[in-house]
Amino acid sequence: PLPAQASLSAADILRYSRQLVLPELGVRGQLLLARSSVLVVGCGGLGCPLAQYLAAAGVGRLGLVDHDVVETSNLHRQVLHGEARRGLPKALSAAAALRLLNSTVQYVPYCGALSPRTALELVRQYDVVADCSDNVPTRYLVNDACVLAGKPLVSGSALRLEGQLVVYNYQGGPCYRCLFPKPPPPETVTNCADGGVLGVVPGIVGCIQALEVLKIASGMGSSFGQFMLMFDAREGRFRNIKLRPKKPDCAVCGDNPSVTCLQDYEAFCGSSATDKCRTLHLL
Amino acid sequence: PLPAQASLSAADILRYSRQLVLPELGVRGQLLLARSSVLVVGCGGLGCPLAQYLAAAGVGRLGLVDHDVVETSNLHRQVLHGEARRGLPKALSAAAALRLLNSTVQYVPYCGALSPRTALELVRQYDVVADCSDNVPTRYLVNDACVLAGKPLVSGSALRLEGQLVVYNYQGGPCYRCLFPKPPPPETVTNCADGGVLGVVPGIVGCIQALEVLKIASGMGSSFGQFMLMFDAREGRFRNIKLRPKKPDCAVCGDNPSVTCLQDYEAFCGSSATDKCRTLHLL
Amino acid sequence: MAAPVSLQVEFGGGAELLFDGVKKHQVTLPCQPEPWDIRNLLKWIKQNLLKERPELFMQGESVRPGILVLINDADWELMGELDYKLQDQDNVLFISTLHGG
Amino acid sequence: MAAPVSLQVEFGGGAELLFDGVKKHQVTLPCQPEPWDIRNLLKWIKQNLLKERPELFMQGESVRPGILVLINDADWELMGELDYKLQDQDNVLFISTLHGG
Ligand SMILES: [Zn+2]
Ligand SMILES: [Zn+2]
Repeated sequence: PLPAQASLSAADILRYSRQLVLPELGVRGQLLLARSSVLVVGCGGLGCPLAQYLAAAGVGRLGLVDHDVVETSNLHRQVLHGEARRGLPKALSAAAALRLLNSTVQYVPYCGALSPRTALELVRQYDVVADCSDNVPTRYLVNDACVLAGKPLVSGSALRLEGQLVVYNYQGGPCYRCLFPKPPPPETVTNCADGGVLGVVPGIVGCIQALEVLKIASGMGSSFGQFMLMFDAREGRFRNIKLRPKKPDCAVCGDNPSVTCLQDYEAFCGSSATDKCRTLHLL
Repeated sequence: PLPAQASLSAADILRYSRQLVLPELGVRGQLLLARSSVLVVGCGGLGCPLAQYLAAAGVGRLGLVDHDVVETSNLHRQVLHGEARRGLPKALSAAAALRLLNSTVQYVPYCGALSPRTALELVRQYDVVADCSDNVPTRYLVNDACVLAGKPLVSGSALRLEGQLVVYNYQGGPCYRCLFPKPPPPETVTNCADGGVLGVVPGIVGCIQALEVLKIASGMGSSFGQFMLMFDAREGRFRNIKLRPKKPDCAVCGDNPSVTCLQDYEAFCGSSATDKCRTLHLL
Repeated sequence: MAAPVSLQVEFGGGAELLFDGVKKHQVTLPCQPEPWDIRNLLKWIKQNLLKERPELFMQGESVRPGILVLINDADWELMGELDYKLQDQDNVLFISTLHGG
Repeated sequence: MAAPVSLQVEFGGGAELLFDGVKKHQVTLPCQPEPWDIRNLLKWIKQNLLKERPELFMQGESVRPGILVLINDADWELMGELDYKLQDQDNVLFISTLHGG
């Protein structure tokens, strides 16, 4: 965490007054938020609303990772970027937008894909990680880095009219690999470009991710350490699914892990983390 | 509704491509969105995320009502406004922010409180109304105007760590008065200034309101015409509550309505729609 | 004699603040000659759970305006309101409606 | 002989696209000598519901990686996985995990 402040400034008290009166947060929780740093992996449909509400709430430092640039087809769901920012790296565009909302937060943009070479050192610098990525190799990479660094991972995903959320590696609960020891066959994976997504669906999931990050960072604790939230936008229905506990034979968080450093996740998954056309053609 | 377009422009097809591929929406649904107009009553914690996702999705016209100006204590949850817009009317600030995101939508800011003198004529100009207000008199006023004008009302509310959402006056379902024939005693009503609110809670509710507006405007239909969504942020739990049907003896939507024109809602509720200190001192 | 009835009684939307901030209460209603209904439950709550300012929760023999009563996640109007006969293991939720935004 | 078993079988996260886009199926499994378990249910689904490309849903006698099986809203790992004995009125949900963002 960042250095502790002894107290809130008068400006902070004014800005956060509506949440300071909550007994569940209070000055104590706000000071914890101000000390905490959150790494946002992906500044797209999930990362935009997530970063927006974390910045507004007064998290101390936000790391913003994205390798992509803003495109017109992003704007229906990636609400931090604007028409004038097309062509800019998303991490820079997001940081610029967030600075207008709350200039007292530190923003650290990383323009590039999270890679196995750098992910562990990066994750070690943050207290909580939010997986807002859009592909399978990155999800395994972020998971393994969080397990190796001992950080909680608030993971969201959305496609078409559905969303899912789990908090991994939190308070003795399972990690992503405990649930998914083997990656899905690449031909079964659909991305937002192919499958489509109604923009407000990642909006809803990203906001709920922000809520869980705030609950973890402020000491309230998350309810999703061994539960998955499933959301069906068509039906307007949310379900809380009880998940398995941490698995003793998990390759990365188990008792005898075989994964002790980060690997080649694109090879493991048979797909690319950065291409628009995701399946690796291996022949 | 606005005049129908025969087809989408090439720019629209590019911008909305990720949602056009959804069979539930498609070009037909997008053209319906482009024809539809939505009145957003309140540009605060609920109205900001709602307007953001409606603008991004390509609604034709957004009316933005708010009588207030941007203050520092709003910024922890009212994410469309920024530090530099403090002191500006919220309706203008919201319109300016939304224009940067999607300049192809028409924005109509109304700087002033919704009043019984003007509300009915205003509501008649829109297809769907979103109640993002923060006080009881406005909630009855918006409801009665929607019933008299025959418009569906997507109503959200949030306080502390909880949120609620209902769609009123929709497809033969109940109106707000069917559920709440009598206003609550003023001394039992808590506002966000007194009770506090975690900013992302109205963020989540406002996004779900946007989803229901989009489902109604695009012809998918809402699931909340006779259901209330209740959200407990602390527990991370959503509940869908089955509500009563429309009541034949409802004062405004019943078989023999006593309310046939808009009234004095501040007197009816014993509280003010615009004061910071809400209870009317009648003596 | 009706058998004792076990209920989960919940408060939300701020109504829990009248009950020491506790949202979920496991309640066992004692045996009594007639079956338990919501009318009797409200009397029982007033005597046994409600610590102060009953006028912020009740009005006459019913709940005050602005509180919704939900029986097993359904509006009590669908179930007979005050006359609903409570069943063992029912969930009764009293929720104060929110107006903030 | 085990009695017939009625289930609600649901598909989500895109898995429903292999079943004509239908998310909810009311299923009645016929009487058979041994009790119905998830292993047998998967065989029955493959023969009776799955229209095409079974490799996108199954791998061997189980589901393919990336599909979670949930029995009455709990992870099937908590319930015995393939060996779980189905009860009448169980809800079985097959959900494809999402990766979009
Ligand atoms: Zn693990
Ligand atoms: Zn009515």
